[in-house]
Amino acid sequence: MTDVGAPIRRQGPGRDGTILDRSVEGRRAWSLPALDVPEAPVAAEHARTAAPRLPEVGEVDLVRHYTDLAQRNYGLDTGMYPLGSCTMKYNPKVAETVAAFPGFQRLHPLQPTSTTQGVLEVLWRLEHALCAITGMARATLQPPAGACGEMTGLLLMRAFHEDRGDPRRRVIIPDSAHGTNPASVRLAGYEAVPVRSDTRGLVDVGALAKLVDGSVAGLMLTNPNTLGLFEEEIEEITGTIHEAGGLVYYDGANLNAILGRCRPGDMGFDIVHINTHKTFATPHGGGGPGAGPVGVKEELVPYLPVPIVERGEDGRYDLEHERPRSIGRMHGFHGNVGILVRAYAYVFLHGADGLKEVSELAALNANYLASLIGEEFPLAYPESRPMHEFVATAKPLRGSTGVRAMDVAKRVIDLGFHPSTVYFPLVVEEAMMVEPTETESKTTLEAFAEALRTAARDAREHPELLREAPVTTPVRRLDEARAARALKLRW
Amino acid sequence: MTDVGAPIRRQGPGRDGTILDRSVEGRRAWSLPALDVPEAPVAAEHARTAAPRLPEVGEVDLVRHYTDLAQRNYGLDTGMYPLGSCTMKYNPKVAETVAAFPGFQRLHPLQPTSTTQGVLEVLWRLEHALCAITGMARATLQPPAGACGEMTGLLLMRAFHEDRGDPRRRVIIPDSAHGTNPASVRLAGYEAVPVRSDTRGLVDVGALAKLVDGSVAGLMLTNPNTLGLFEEEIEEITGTIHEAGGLVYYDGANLNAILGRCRPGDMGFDIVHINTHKTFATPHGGGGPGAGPVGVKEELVPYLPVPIVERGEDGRYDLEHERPRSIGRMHGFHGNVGILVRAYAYVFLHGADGLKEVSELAALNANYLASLIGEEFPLAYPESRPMHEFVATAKPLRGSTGVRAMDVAKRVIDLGFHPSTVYFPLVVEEAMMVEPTETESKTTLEAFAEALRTAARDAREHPELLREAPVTTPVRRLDEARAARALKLRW
Amino acid sequence: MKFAPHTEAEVAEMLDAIGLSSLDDLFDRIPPAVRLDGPLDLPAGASELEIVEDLRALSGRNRSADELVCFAGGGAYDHYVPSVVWALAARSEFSTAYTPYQPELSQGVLQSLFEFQSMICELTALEVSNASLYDGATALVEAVNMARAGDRGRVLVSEGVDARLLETLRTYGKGSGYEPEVFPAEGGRGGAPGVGSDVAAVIVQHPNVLGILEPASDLFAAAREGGAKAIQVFDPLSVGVLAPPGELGADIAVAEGQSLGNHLAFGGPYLGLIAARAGDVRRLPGRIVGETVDVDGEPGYVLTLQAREQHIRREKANSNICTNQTLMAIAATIYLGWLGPEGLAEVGRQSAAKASYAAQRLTELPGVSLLHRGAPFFKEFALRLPRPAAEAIERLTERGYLAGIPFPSAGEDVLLVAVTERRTREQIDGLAEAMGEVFS
Amino acid sequence: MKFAPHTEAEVAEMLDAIGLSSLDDLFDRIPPAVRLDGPLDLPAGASELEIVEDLRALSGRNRSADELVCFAGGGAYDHYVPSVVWALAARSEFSTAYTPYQPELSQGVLQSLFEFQSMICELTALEVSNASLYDGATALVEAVNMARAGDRGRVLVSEGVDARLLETLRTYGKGSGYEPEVFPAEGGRGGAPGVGSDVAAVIVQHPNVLGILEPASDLFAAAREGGAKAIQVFDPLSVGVLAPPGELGADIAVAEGQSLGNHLAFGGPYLGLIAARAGDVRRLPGRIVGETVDVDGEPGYVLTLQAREQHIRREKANSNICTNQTLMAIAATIYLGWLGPEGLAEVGRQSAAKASYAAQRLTELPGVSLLHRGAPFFKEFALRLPRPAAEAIERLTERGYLAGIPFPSAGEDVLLVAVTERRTREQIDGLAEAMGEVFS
Ligand SMILES: Cc1ncc(COP(=O)(O)O)c(C=O)c1O
Ligand SMILES: Cc1ncc(COP(=O)(O)O)c(C=O)c1O
Repeated sequence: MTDVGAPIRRQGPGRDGTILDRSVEGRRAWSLPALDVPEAPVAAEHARTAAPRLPEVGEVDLVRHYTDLAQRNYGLDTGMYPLGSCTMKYNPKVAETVAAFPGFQRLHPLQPTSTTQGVLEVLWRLEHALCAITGMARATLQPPAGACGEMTGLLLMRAFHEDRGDPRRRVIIPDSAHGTNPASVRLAGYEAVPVRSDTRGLVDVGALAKLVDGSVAGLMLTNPNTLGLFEEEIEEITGTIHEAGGLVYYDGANLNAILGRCRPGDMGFDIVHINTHKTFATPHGGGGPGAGPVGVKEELVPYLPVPIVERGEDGRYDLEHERPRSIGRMHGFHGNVGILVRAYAYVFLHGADGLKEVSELAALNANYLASLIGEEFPLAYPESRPMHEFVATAKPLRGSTGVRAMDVAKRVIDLGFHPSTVYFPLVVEEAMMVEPTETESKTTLEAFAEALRTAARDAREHPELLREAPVTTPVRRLDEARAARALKLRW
Repeated sequence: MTDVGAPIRRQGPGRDGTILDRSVEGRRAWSLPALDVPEAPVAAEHARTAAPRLPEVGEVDLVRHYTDLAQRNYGLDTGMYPLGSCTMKYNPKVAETVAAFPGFQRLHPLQPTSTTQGVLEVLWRLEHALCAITGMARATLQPPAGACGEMTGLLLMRAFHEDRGDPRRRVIIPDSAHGTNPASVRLAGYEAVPVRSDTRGLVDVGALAKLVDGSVAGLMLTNPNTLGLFEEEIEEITGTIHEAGGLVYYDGANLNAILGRCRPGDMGFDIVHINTHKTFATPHGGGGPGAGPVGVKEELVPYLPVPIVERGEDGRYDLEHERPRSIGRMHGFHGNVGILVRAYAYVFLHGADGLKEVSELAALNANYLASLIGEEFPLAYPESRPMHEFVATAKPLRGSTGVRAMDVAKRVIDLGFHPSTVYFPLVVEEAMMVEPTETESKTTLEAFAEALRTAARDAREHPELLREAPVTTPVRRLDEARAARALKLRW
Repeated sequence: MKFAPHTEAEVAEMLDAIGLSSLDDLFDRIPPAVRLDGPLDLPAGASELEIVEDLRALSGRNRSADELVCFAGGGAYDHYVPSVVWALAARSEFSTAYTPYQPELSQGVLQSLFEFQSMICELTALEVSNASLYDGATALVEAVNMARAGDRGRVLVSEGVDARLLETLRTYGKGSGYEPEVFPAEGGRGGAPGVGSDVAAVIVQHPNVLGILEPASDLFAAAREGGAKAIQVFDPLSVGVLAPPGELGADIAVAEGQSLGNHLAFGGPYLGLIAARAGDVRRLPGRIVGETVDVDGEPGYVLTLQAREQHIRREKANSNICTNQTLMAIAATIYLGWLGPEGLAEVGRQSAAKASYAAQRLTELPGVSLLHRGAPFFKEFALRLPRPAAEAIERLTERGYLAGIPFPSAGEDVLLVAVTERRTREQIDGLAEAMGEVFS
Repeated sequence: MKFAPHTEAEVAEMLDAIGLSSLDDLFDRIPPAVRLDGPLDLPAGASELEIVEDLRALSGRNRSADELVCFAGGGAYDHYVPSVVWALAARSEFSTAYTPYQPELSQGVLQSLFEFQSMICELTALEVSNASLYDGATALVEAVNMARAGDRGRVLVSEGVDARLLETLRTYGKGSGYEPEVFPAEGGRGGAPGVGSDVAAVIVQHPNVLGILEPASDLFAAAREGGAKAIQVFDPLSVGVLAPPGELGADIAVAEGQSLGNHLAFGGPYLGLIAARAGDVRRLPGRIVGETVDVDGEPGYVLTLQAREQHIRREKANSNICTNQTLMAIAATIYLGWLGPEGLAEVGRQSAAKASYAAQRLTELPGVSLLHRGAPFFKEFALRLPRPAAEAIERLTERGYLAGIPFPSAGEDVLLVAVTERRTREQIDGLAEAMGEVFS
């Protein structure tokens, strides 16, 4: 056997070309009933003349092509996927079952509400469950992802201040914040003001206090923060902002760390977004879809996007569009409802007890894994106890061997695992941000730790194994510089 | 890249053990509602004391284990699968859609017929379509596979003769027949009498005539036969049997070759079985399920198994159990209904025109492929034109290089394809029985032919590539002798 | 709609390459007299959309167990099928494969079947099993074929064996030359098989067709004392709580495996389970997977003991089975992996408890009584009704219940009710209420 | 139900290994004052079976397009989704992956997206596209963000643009500092945007919200003459028969991509399409996949031009998008592969013909007329009814039809009807008949 037994499969050569390369003139997969009404051809002035170069293939070609592509992809069902900040936990199969019910899947978004009571009830119950989890009064389920949730939250913030005749200019964000935070701040018309982290990896409260004044519309914070650390002075932080008349926004990417343990609302946050594709394990589809519901405290409720689901005295559900102070619409329809149905399933499968266990075991896994690899890859902030994820660093290894975090990651691929996030957050050198999630077993964590330790050993003894890695994948390291230079973005 | 670019993936080492090896005491995947009625424990005398050693695993363990196993398996969706006699054609995805409708999938077999009119209509329509295709009067859909269809047919034959007070002893089958034929004959209480093939690969009609007498209950025949050749003297053959008072049974494994071109009924066959998993592309699931409906001429209708679907004057469907001359029941319920629904979809998607095209293009593909590889792997019966499949032989190659058909097959695996059937039929030395089916494109046939020619070239120039093959698979050649000697059939 | 990818140009090129001028030429060996003149008597082909709508409409004319609360049993049960089972079993690498003739390309199916065999051995407390048979009824036929040998040809069947199994046995027996003989039960169970030296097998269903627990060890002891094989028809979801066949003294155990993660599907595809003692392994029917090693010494799986099978042994084979129910076996394996030992026991425990509760509730109705009072039962029980069972069932479907199945051999007023872990107290109470209305 | 595989013993061992005595200790950094005392105000966890039954019941309280014949449009359409699309897109290697940060493990998603980008370029006759945006409405917002630069801040919107798109633009405009300005149409189409030097973009929907074909090239010519970007909102299933945005002179084309193989799903997950001219590639929002080679020179795919994106450019990024709708884009790719150029044209042809037939049939009813007689339309058209549209829709649902959507901005008696290739003549005739009954 020539293969060294890497659990990751070398899935074919990836040299079969695109689906267009399979095209043969006149082949077809499509079928439709014969037209049973008179033709009504498009007038020549409006008509397309040159056909698009789409593939002409048979159904069997399609099936083999995309089956092959799928097999060249790593997913949670293939193995552990410990990307920090991404919360790649097991996606329950039951969520797929329920989302596929025709009563959800085949529903037009603009049907009269007399014909959509079931889905409206799902949305209403989910909204209220999310409020219970986060300590908020009401929520919008429209935003299709976290970044859109941020934008929603910032526009709510804006509407709130403007309504009070006190438009403000600046929004503070920690230097370790996720890139969507500053980008959203800018797009919402605010200036992003960074606040630095202290040596513990937490917001420097002193520095924060100096930044705060009447021009500050609010603060955006992830807690636990993007380093996986709980902001211990959270009351002081939210208090500082509130005193200055600002609002505090909770980036829910790490909500999974505190489920059932504490609530953003109780920490003083006014606005919260939730990433259902993280906290509630809705499948992320290789980049999306997600869903980014936004919950708010009572005083912000009037500004929530339209429409919102309301429940009448008679128990009937309706879509309320008439909300004069609403910021408007964040999505063409009602958001990623198919994903929200899956989130509903997750939330109610777990219930109060189950959600609490989620955060407990996520934290246990992170701390256990950190301890297993700490000798080779120490924590970047050893003073603070990580919550559901941790940032380790390959700096010592780099110092002694010259090998970089990316090389370690690629070697880990050859050893059978998806590696952690590397080089994020930017504030840590040779960062390796690891989020095992609660659905990885002790057995798997130990195997992953062993892979990381093996990579470290190899870095010393066989550094070429790291530099040349990966060798067990359909392609090896790709030339990203060339991709950006000699742009080839289509056939 | 160390890999030589074989299109077949080396899918991991296959050394992760069984699902039991993933077991950890106390882990669980299952969930059920809490018991909401009083306990009713089993009396101690009836109770199990030692729990079975089933795995204790989480849902994520299950998912990864079986996803990994699936990826270690080759299917039609992975590539061409030209097993002769098996008719591995593309399995349409729409068949899965319709079989999953809850109105079919969640139906109890013993519901009152007032609640199952839809499925009864499906069965009734399918039965009549199968009769139209084969030229029969009625059919039973009960047999879950071809072999059971054979048994059904032979028991019908038996009942027919016995009813006439003329029990008979012997059933004739060609020497090239599939193993299920003689086995069924024996299980039906008959003696199997082989008739030899002539140099054309066809039934030796002279020899047949000598075997036929009043003790012959019937003849079983595949046409085109298992060599892929049409029995040109079919009228004479069926005539001979009929004259002696016997019945002729059509093994429908190769019905796909003649769809819309000729019908077993018109050739003189009295009983026909159909393998829906061959002719009508129902997915074979790695070994089953199948379905083996059996059609008969009018005079055999009274003997068909019970129950049978009947359509009343009022258009209502019923399950008729009261058929005094019926042979009885061949299956605990109504057969593999979920498979029959898929067969229905296939038959009515294609319709009269489409089914004819199926046999045309199947034959075209077989003949084209035979011509592409003929130089290296000549036809075993060059005199006769193959229909939907052909038997080639690696005898010349073996003669010149010592390499065997099995070595060629294993090398073909490394070159990216599932090989053809080898060493069957037994009457041909170094047989390679190839059935491309109509759903392989010209492009694919040429690539497969190229792989076979490469293997032949390698046999001369690098024979070790054949002897050591396969090297691109999760395991290499397995020790079958050891498997049979040191039986390990369970954990 | 067609799935052949050929373009007209390709067809012409290919014909050219093989020296033919038309597709018709490919069929020139078919004697003109038997050629079909016109088209098949079938409609023209249809698009995918049309077929989907056709079958959606037809499926809509059935009232499924999503619509009717299902208390029907008789071998097929509405146990819960968790989502994970078919999310995995339906993967196309499994579903679109053929029989694993090339083991290097089929380790997924082979290993799954090895695990299946192992689990069936564990369920039954027997030593060997196979890669599945068609269904429970044909599995029983195969078990009888295993048992019959030499002078021992007679087959004794307990009265407690399902009528559909018996009918099937009778059908196949006509070929093999036996007529199953039924020995009567007493009070719904037991009985006394006279096991002479010409008896090949004694067949007992436990729990029996009425759901009643049989004195199985006694019956099996009698069989074995008489030198016959003891065959048990068992319920695979009972053996988490009930003593398994091997411990009861069965030599061969067979079952309908549907309830292990397979859908009701109007009767199929299901799967037949079979297990036996090690000494009988060479008489086992069907495919068997064995573990071995490859040329590098790595473990792997192959089809083994093929010398038993039809494709090698031909007319001397003990069974003619070729295609089996592999995919259903893979589903059963995943389902049993989902359950584990604890879940298996829980399904049994809940089914039994709910059946007991249902029997109690329903027999509170006037005129309704247990057919065999006092006989211990598992998840199924027979009731005597004040009305013909078929009529009651019909009326109850109008109220949303599939109340059970008729059991005509004990009287037209007998109803067989099955209760799985899936039923709720509310549904059981609802059935009792609806039945009360129907009978009032 | 829980998915964490931990046993109690493992939890204890792990706690031990990290030197903690309880799970509570893991949370000791949370200040006591903000800790939750009691449990969350949620029910206790439930089993899979309970959740399935709960959601089955809820889904049963919706009347889906399987039940109501769907003539509703307005951006979401009941085009046929062939089985092959989700049989492939739902494969778990795609669906359970994250964003392809490790390209060697993500070639499946990356190549599919490269193919998607290529197909969108082909559909639009534009040069660059991306890996999808959230939906059609937010895609329009992104297009406007691309167009606005320097002194050019104003955004002119044709009256023919969907109200939901306009509302969304208005919402996001509050942050970016613009207020979209609507220029009126004449007779349901056209109009005259005043494109001054402060105008960033002119937005035209073609076919427009009423299904009407716009004089798009004229409008775009006006935009470009004035130095503004011409943005077209298009229907991806129209461009098999209608001239594509690039040929009409659009600089940026955006669309709701739902109709490309994605389910109606009450509004999402859908996907936003965007395409632009090559010169604007660095202003394109979201992820872009590029082809490159690996160290062995073999072709492969990576995320490229990431310097545009939020995770690198942060507050200077043109867009904040991170998670997009990749899986929907994969489905769209497979769907377009199924159609090919011929199928794409056929869907357009059939939709147009059926819409035309429906308009004719419905306007035969007394009191029913086209809102804009004589204006050419594609697959959607607006009718004036003798009754309020909302009421008519409601009444028609009782007869099994979802007759369309109200179009209140043109009057409460205006109904917008969409007809896809999926509708049959019989269904159209049925709608006409039912409408006749409702109005009589
Ligand atoms: C901390 C944080 N905030 C925001 C986001 C953006 O969320 P989404 O990708 O759902 O738009 C992410 C996603 O990775 C994140 O990790
Ligand atoms: C010629 C022939 N007859 C019969 C059979 C048996 O059919 P089945 O596998 O459906 O039992 C086969 C299957 O390979 C066959 O090829």
